[in-house]
Amino acid sequence: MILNELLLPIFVVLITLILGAGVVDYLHHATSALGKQMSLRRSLNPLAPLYRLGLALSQQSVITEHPDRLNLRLAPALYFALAALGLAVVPWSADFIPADLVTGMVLWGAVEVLATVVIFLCGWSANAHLPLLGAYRYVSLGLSYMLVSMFVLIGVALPAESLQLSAVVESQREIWNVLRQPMGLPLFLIVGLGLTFWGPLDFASSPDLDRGISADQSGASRLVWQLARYAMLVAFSFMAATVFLGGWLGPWLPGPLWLVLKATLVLLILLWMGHNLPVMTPDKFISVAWVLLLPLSFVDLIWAGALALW
Amino acid sequence: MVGIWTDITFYLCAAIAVFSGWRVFRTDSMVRASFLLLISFLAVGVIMLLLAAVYLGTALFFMMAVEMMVMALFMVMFMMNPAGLNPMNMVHQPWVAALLGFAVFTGLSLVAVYGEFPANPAPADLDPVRSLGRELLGDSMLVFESAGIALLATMIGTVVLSSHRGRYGPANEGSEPPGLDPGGPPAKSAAQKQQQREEQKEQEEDKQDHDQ
Amino acid sequence: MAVSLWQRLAARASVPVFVASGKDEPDEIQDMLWQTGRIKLVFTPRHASLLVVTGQIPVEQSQSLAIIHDQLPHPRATLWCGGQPCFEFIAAKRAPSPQTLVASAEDLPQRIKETQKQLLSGKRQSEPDLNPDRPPAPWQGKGDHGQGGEGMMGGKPYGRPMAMMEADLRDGLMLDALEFSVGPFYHGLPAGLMASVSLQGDVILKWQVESPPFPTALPSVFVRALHQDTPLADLEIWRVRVHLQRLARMMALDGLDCAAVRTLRLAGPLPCITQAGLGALQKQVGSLEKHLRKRGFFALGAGIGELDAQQANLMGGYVGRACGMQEDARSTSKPYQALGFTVSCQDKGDVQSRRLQLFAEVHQAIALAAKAGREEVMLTHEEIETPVGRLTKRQAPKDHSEMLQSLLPGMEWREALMTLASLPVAGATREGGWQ
Amino acid sequence: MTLTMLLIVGAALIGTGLYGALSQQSFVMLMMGLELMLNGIMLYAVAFWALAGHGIPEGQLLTIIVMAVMAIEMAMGFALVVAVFRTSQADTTEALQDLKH
Repeated sequence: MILNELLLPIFVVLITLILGAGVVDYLHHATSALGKQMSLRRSLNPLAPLYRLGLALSQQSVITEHPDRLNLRLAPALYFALAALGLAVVPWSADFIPADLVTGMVLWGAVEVLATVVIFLCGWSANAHLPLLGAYRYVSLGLSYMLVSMFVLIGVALPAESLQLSAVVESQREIWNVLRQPMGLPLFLIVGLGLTFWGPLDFASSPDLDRGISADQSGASRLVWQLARYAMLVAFSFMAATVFLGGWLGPWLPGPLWLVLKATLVLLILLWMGHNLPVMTPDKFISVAWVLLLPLSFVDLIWAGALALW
Repeated sequence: MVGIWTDITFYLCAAIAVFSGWRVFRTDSMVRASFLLLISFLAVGVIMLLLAAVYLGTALFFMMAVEMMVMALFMVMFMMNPAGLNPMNMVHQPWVAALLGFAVFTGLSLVAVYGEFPANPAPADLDPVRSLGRELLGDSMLVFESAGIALLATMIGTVVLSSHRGRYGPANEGSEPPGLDPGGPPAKSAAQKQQQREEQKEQEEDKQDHDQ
Repeated sequence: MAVSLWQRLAARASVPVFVASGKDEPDEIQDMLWQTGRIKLVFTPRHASLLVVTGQIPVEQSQSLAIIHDQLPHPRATLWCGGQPCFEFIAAKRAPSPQTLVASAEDLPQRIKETQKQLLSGKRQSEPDLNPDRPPAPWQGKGDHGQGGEGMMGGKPYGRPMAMMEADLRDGLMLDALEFSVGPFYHGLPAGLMASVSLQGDVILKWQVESPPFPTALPSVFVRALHQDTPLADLEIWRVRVHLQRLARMMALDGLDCAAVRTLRLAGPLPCITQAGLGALQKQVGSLEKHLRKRGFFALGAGIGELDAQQANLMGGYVGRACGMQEDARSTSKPYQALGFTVSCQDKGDVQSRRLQLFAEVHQAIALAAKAGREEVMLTHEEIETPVGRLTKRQAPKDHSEMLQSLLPGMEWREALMTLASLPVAGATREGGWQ
Repeated sequence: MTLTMLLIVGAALIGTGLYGALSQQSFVMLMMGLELMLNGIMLYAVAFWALAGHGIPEGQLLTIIVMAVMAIEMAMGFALVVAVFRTSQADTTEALQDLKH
């Protein structure tokens, strides 16, 4: 009983995150190398993530001058733990849900916000100016898309009449939310970019700050942070696939496989955006977030509410 | 079996909540202080989950995370000791405060121990989230909505209070920084100091020219 | 110690390299490494395992380079390409490290890979620190609570002054300002530029230039055209090349790595391009521009880094033309007039119009090169329009870093770096120095 | 986990919060003290709701209201801090001598 109820879910979540992080690393570098028209054989080498792992582990892990050691060490672990928490509420099939919380959606919201705290801590605790700047910039911008995330998620909970993710999946049996609320997924993807500070919303570790919060990480400590960030991408993809693409629902194939396929699709979209869209300037993003995204998410919510009443 | 684990979790969370709540006022760094407070809130949130208040527990997580994040940002913007690099101690009347705090704790604990409360636990088949939702949008809608109106009023008030231009012009017109010591000369901003230095330099140069 | 499994795996990974560019060395080497497989250019020394120093580092910057060197995690090594090593006098008393000099840039990728292999297999020792590893000021205070000085603001606790409030440029609220210095090897700045910066959040309060950027070496073809007949097509092709390289750097700053590498690939082999190749190039540049336009590369620069007429006049070159000034040395020269050259302009003078102007000039230059190549036009003129400004026998394009002190304050950090990348701040020098 | 234990934990939080609110000089730290007291109060409300109030929905409602109060307290608090800071650059209670009279 304990095996099935406690160990199996933990095992599944951790394995998914770690394997998923490897897949993200592979896809990220492979698509980047293809975009740069590098040699095909080398850029598609399936062992490349292992080589990078080896490189990270054989480098020294540098410490900045007088950092806040506890938080510096803790932040990557916490970021990973948050990813695990977020993934835990995702249902894999009708009867396998690692943590079937009644308020799964609210928990995901909490994960998003706590991630902001953890990312800030990571940059702040290094006691160096570039990571600090990255952290501040991230927080001051991050708070502006959190609201969008809340409204979009409430919109998804409306047709399900529940905050439980298994109910949200059930509510998509006839029509997926991506069709029912056409604005939801694009808005949610933007939130995902912000949550993982990826691509156009990479404010925490942008190129102009010399990689911001990662600027003073090296070796193993950088590896752990990267792992956590990739894990968060994976968790987000699973969540997006669950709330907008019908989760494990689908014909012919078993449920979990459908879920993985849909999550991979979301992941590929995110990676594509990362390589092809320029990093926004903070100033422009603030205006876009408040003037465009927030009203759009209102419209999305009203749309969802009207449909639910009708 | 389940009961033991619940108890262990409860005592752990209670210890964390109180300990980190106390550490809030014992750390040099404002950022650390606000995150310690966050930990205290998170621990209370877990206790609420244990008490089957599922919605409240999880809502507390994200409410407090946002709040503490904003707090940390503000701290660093204003406070003289942003990163907690310099030890500092900014307290007044610590002993009176500690005594009062302890007295309140003792009083409330005595009430808790000796007071008589009805043992009337929530029914096992209660769906707390659903019942909360029905209450919020049913009988107590007025209360709930007035909380919403109050928040709206807060938003407007906040913007008015903190904006640069008040109703009668710039909000900081004619203001002067406080003294470093009580009654002492005001602390100057770096810009003012720079200006002062430059003026001094010019004066000296003038003097030199004069001498020559 | 036996070579661990990790090190064996690591030997097959891409080699992370940090490039520090010195004097008299165009960014050619950096651009070349960028396109090379199995080498990964990184932005910060912490992520690198090899330090590649290109060109000569002036003595006064060698201490900064030593700091960069010490930031590399072990195992690390330094490769010197095109300049003399400058660490000896810093590390004279410490254990001397093997100095690897690379004679030609072509060898560099190979040497980088070899050195990384040697490092990982333990055949080559990791280079020791050049500076002693101790904090710049003692980490202890002396006040009542260890705060360093007397009173709240007194002293320099732990070697760091208390943060002082400064008025926010935008709404006057007094907030903490963060002071630090960047350069001379910060990748977002032109090589050699050192500045002490005061930031409030993201906004730049003060930008003080400590040392100007190293002058960039002008391609010799422009200098030659001052004295002797030079094929006009060559001039224009070099213009395309320099412009594309500048654009690639802007793309990298915006996180568009793939597009940047594509651009460099177009620019790299340009000097030996054929007539037929020019037609294809025109198309490729067109599709690149379209790609970037769709992704918002140009729109991103709208309203950022606007220059007034005076500043634009001072800068001249494409910056002036992006500001709407009809000034171009080419319009006064006969061969250009014969080819039907007209000055193209933008009107706004912000980063967006500079990006557009660069692309417009690239297109124009390709067309001119094609036409001039067919007619084999030769050119000698006392005024040459180089990609970075006007060149005469007496005067090279000047250094404009002083202007940054008034231009950058008030901008956000990101906007400032975008502006910097779009301006030819560094002065120019002929290969081997300017007389 | 009995009601008594929950109430004692809540009392400890309130006591600590009171100590902080009274002893801290800086506005923001003072607000932290208030928040900690409200934290204890929320724990009280939930404890009574779950173990003494037969799970009546008003118990949860009370907690929601306390959360709203916290949000209001913090937003207004910070707005006041900014306003005070603009006019007199004060961020500690001692620096505000004018309010005494």
